[in-house]
Amino acid sequence: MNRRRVFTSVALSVGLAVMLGGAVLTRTVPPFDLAVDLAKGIPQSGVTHPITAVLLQFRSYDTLLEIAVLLVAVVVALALRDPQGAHSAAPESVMVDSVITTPVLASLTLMLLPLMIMTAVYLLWAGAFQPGGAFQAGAVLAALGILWRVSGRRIGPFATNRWQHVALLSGFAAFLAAATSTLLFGRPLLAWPFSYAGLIIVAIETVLTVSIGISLLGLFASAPEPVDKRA
Amino acid sequence: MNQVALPAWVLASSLLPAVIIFLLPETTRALRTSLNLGAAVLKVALVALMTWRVAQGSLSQVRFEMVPGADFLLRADPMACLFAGLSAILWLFTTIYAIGYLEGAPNRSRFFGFFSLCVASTMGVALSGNLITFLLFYELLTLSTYPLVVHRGSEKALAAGRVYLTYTIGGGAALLLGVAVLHGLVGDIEFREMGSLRDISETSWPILRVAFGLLIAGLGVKAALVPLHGWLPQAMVAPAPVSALLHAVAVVKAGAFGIVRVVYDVYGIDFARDLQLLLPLTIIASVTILWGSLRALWQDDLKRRLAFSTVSQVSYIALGISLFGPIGTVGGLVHLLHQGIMKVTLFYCAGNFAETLGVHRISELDGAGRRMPLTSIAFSIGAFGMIGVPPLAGFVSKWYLGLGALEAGMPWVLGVLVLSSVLNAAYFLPILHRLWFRPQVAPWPDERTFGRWETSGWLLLPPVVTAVFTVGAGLLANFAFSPLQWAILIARREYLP
Amino acid sequence: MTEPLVGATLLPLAIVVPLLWAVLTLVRPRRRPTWLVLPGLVSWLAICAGLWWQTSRHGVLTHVLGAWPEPLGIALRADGLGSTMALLTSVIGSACALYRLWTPMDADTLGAQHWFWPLFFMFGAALNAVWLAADLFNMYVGLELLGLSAVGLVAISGGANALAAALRYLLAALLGSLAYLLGVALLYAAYGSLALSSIAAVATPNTITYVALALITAGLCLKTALFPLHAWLPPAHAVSLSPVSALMSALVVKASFVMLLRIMMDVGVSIVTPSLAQGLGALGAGAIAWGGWQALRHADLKMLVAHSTVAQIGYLFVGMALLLGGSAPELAWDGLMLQLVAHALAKSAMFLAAGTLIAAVGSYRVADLAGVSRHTPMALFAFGLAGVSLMGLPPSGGFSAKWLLLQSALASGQWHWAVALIGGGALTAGYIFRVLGASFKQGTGDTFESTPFGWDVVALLLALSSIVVGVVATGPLAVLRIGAPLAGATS
Amino acid sequence: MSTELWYALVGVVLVAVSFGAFMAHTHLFRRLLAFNIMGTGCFLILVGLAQHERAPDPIPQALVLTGIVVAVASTALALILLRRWFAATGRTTLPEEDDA
Repeated sequence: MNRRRVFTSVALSVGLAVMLGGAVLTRTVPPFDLAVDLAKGIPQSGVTHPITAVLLQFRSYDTLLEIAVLLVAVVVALALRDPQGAHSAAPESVMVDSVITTPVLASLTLMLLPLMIMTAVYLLWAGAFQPGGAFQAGAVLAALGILWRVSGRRIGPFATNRWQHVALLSGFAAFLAAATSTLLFGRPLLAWPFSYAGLIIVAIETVLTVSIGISLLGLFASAPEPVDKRA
Repeated sequence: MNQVALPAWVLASSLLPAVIIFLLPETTRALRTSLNLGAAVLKVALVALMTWRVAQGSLSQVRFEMVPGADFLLRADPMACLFAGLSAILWLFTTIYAIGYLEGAPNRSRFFGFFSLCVASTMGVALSGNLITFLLFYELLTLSTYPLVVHRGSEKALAAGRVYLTYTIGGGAALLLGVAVLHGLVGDIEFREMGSLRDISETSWPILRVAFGLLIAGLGVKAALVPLHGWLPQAMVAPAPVSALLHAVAVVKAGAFGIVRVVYDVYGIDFARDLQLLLPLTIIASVTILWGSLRALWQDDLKRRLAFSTVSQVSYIALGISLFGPIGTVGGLVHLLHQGIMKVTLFYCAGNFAETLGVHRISELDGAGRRMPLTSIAFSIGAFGMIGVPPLAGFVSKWYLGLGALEAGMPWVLGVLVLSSVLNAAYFLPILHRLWFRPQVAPWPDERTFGRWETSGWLLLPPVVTAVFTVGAGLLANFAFSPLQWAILIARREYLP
Repeated sequence: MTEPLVGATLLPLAIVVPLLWAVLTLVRPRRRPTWLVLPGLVSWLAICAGLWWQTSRHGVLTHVLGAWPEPLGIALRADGLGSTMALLTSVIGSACALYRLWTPMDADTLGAQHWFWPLFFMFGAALNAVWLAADLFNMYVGLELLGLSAVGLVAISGGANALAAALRYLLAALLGSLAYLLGVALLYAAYGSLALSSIAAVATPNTITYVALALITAGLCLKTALFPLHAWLPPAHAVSLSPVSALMSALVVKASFVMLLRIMMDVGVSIVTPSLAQGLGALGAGAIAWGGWQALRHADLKMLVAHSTVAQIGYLFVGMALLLGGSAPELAWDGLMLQLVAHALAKSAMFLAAGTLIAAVGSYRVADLAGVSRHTPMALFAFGLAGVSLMGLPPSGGFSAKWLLLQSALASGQWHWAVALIGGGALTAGYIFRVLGASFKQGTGDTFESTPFGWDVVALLLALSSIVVGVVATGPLAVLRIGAPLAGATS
Repeated sequence: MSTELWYALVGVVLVAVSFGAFMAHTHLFRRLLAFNIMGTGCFLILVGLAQHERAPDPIPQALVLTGIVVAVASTALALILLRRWFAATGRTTLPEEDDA
C-alpha cells in the first residue's frame, strides 16, 4: 500500500482517537437514568433477567428487526449460492478445502454432539434469569453444525431442502406472528398480556434458537468453494 | 362554458390535442389532420369570444395556489387578447401550412404533438396574469420548441438545437433569478396596468434596476436583442413551419411580449422612466435594428436573410415600448401584430420556393415570379410591408413609431427608423428584382409539380391569406378590432389611470 | 378519539405487512409470484395512504410499542414527513414492483432472481421502519436492515460488476452505520436516553455532544453519498436491475438523509452553528457541480442518471444549510420537503425509463440511442418529463422546490446558494438534453427490441406525478409541515 | 479512574486503530477484520461509558447484544460477497485499487 494512503489513514485515526478520547473524558452525568425505569418495569415484564427483559419486552421491536437483518443476510447468501435456481436440486457442494478427515475429529464430533445440544438448551433456559438466551444457544448449535460439516458429513443444501428452509424461516415467522397477534386484540404491537408474556417469550426464544442456529450454519455452508483463479 | 373559465378553455384547446396527438399512431393521418385543424379553428373562435368579452370590459381569470406564496393565474386582459389573437390566427394558417409541408415526412405525431404543445405554451404566455405563471409558460415554450428545432435529426439540426438551448436556458436562468428577486421583494407580482412597483421605497431602487436588467436579459434572448440574437439565424435549419412559429407566432414574440409586460404591467412605464430604464432599452433596440439589417444585407441564403431581418424588425417593438408616450406605445404594440403577419408570409413563401423548386439561395430565384406568381406576389407584399411602403401594415407601425419618437423627444430615433427602412429596401428589393425582372437562367434545383396549381394548395393558401391581411391591416387600420384600434385601446389604459 | 387510535394502529402495520410478505415470498421463492405479490402491494399502498390521510387529519400519530412508554420502550411516530415518505415509498415501491412483474424473465436467466421478492419486501419494511422511527438505536437497526437488503438487491443483479458494486456499497454502508452507532453511544452516555424527543428537550452544547453529532453527521453523509463521500453510489446504482436502481436512487439515500435531518433539527438545532451549516451547504454545492459534471461526461446512460442522483443530493444539503443557517427556515423546509418528494418521483421514473430505453436499443451507451425516439416515444417522453423536474424547469416539482429554496436563499441574503441552485439547473439541462438530443438523432439501422407496454405506463405515471406535484404543491406541503421541528409548526 | 471508563478508553483506542487500518488496507478481508474490531471497540464504548459512576445499566448491554447480531449478519454477508468476488475474478481488492 502506498505512502500517502498510510499517512492519511494514520492522521485520520489519530484525529478520531483525539475526538473520541475528548468526548469520553469530558462526559458528565446524564439527566436520564433508564436503569431506574427498568427496575420498575421488570416485575411487569414476565421475565426476571433485565437483559432478556430489554431484548424481548422493552425493546423487543429492535430484536424483531435484528432477526430480520439476520434473515436478509441468509437470503442473500442463498441467492448467491445457487446460480441454477432454488428448485433445481443442485448437488451439495462439498467444500473440498475445509473437510478435515481425521478419525479424531470424526469421533470427537460424535461425542460432542449430545454435549453441545445440552449446552444450547441450558443457555436457552438460563436466559430467563441470568446471562444467556436465544442467540448464544443458537450460536452453539451452529458451531455444532459446522463441526459436523467440517468433519466431512453432509448437510442438505439449504435452498433445496424444504425442512431446513422452513426451520430457517420459522424463527422470524413465529416472532412476527407473536408480535402482530396483539394488534388483533386492540393492543399495541408486541404488547403481550402479562399473564402469557413469560410463556410467549420462552416459546419465541426456543424457536429462535433453532432458527438462528440454522441461519448461522446456512451462512457458513453457503460460502462458495474457494477456487484460486490465479493458480 | 362560463366565462370565468374562458382562459382555461383557450389553453386547453391546444393542450388536449397535444396530448391526444402524442398518443396517436403515426399512420392515422386523417384523424390527426382533422384534430389539428379543428383545434386551431376552435381556438380562434374562443379567442374571438374572449376578446369580445374583454372589449365589453368583463375581466375573466383562473387562479389557484401553486406553492405557498405563488399563485397560478390566467387572466384575459386587452394585452393578453392582442397576443393571443395574433398567435391563434397565425397558428391556424401555420397548421394548414405544416400539414402540407410535412406530407409523407416521418415522426409526424411527434411533430404535431410538440407543435400543439408549443402553441399551448404561447397561449399560456399570453394569458398569464402574474410573473411566475409567465415564467412557467415561457420555459415550457423553450422545452416544446426544442424537439421542433431538432426535428430533422441531422447533425446540423442537433447543433442548432444545442445553440438554441444554450441561449434559452441561460436566458431562462436570468429570468428566473430576476423574477425570484422581485418576488422576494414584494411577493406575488400580478400584471396590472400602470405597474405595481410604484410604492417601493427609494432605498431598494438599485435592486429594482438589477432585477430589470435580469428580466430584460432573460427576455431579450427570445426577443433576439443584440448581442443575444445568435440562436435565431442558426435555428433556420428547422422546417419552414417551425421557422414561422419561431419568428412570427411564438418564440420571438413571447420574448417581445414579455418585455412589454415587464415595462408596462410590472414596473409601469412612468416608474420605469423614473428609474432611468427606458433610455438603455431604446439604445439596445436601435442597435439591434441597425445590426440586424446590416447583417441581412450579406446573406445569400433566403431564410438566413429573413432571420436577420426578424432580428431587426422585432426590435421595433422594444423600441416603441421604450419611447415614453402613448403614440410610441401604440407603434410598438401594433408592430407586435404587423411584424408577425408580414414575417409569417415571407417564411411561408420561402418555404414554398424551397419545397416546390428546391430553391434555398437568393441567387437561384431568378425568374421564379413567372413560375410561382401567387407565392411571389405574396412575398412581394410582405417585403414591401417590411420596408414600410404605404398603405401596408408596416407603414402604420413605422408612422406611429416615428411620431412616438418625436413625442418622446428623441428625434435621433427617427434617423434610426429611416436608416433601417433604407436597409430593408436594400436587402428586399434585390430579391423582388430577381423574382420579377430576371429571366430564369438555370433549371430549378429540385422541382415538383402539383397539377394546375403552382404548388400544393395546403402550401399556397396560407401565404395568400396572410398577404391579404398585410394589406388589410394597413388599409382598414381605422375600423374597430383592427390591430391599430386595439393597440390604441391598450395604450389608453396604460397611460390614463 | 377512536379514529386516531385506528390511525395509530396503521403505524406498525406499515412495517409488519411488508415483513409478512417477505416471509410469504420466502416460503417458496419464485421468479414471478404475481398473484402472491399483488395483494401485498395493494395492502401496503392502502395502509400507507390511510396513514397519510390520518396524519393529515389528526396531526402527529404515535404508537407505543409493547405499551412500554418512552424512553424505556420504543415508539413509532408518524409526523407529516414520516407518513409522506411512507406513502411515497409504497407508491414508488409498487411502481417498481409492477415494472419487475412485467419484465420478461428470459431477460435474466439468473437463479438469484428467485430471491428478489423477499429482499424487496424486507427493503420496503426497512424504509418504513426508518421513516417512522423515533428512537436513535431503533433507527440504527432499521438503517442496517435497509442497507443489507439494498446490498442484497444489488448483489443479485448478477455478474462480477454487481458483486464489486455490492461490496463497495456494503463497506461504505457498514462504516457509515458504525460511525452513527458511535455517535448514538456517546449521546446515550451523555443523556442516558435513546428517545429522540427526550434528548431534544435536554440537549446542551458540550464536547461529547459535538463529537457525537460530528460522528452521526459523517456516518449519515457517507450513507447519503454526499460529495465527496459519494464514490460508492454511481456503480451500485448503475449495475442494478432498473427497478432496483430506481428504488435506491429515489428512496435509500433519502432514508439516511431524513435521519440526519431529524437529528439535526431536534438535537442539533441549538448546537449547530451557522458556519457548520454553511459547510454542509458547501459540500452540497460541490455535489451539484461534481455530479453534474460527471453526468455530462459519462458514456453509460445509467451512470449518467446515477451521477445525477449525486448532484440532486447536493440540493438537499443546500436546503439543510438554509434550514439551519438561514433566516427563512419555513421556506427552506418547504423547498427541502418538495425536493425530497419531487426527486424521488422523477428519479425513479428516469431510471425506469432508462431501463426501457436500454432494453430497446440493447446497449448502455448514450450514443447508441439514435432513432429510439421513434421506436419507444413513451419511455423517452417519461425520461424527458422526469428530466424537466430534475432540471427544475417549470412546471414541475423540481421547479417549485428550487423556487422555494431560492426564495429562502434570497430572503436570508445568501446569494451564493441562489447561484448554486441556478447553475446546477443549467448543468442538469446539459446532461438531460445530451440524452434527448442523442435520441432525436436520425437512426442509421432502426433495429430495436420491443419492450412491454406496462413499462412505459409505470414510468410515465411516475414522471407525470413528479410534474403535477409541483403545480399542486400547497396541499402536500401543508401535510409535510405537520410536526415539523420549526417555530410555529402545526403539530 | 473507574473500570468502566477504562473499558471505554480501550474501546476508543480499538476504534481509532482499526479505523486507520480500514482506511489503509486495500485487501478486502483485512478491511472486514478492521471493521469487526471497530465494532468491538464501539460496543466497549457503549457499555463502558454508559455505566461508569453508576449502577450497572443493562440497557446498553442489551443494545450491544443486538448490535453483535447485526454485526455478525453483515460480516457474514460481506464474507459471502467477498468469496464470490474472489471466485469470480481472483481479486482480493476492489477493481479501482491496485492489487496489493
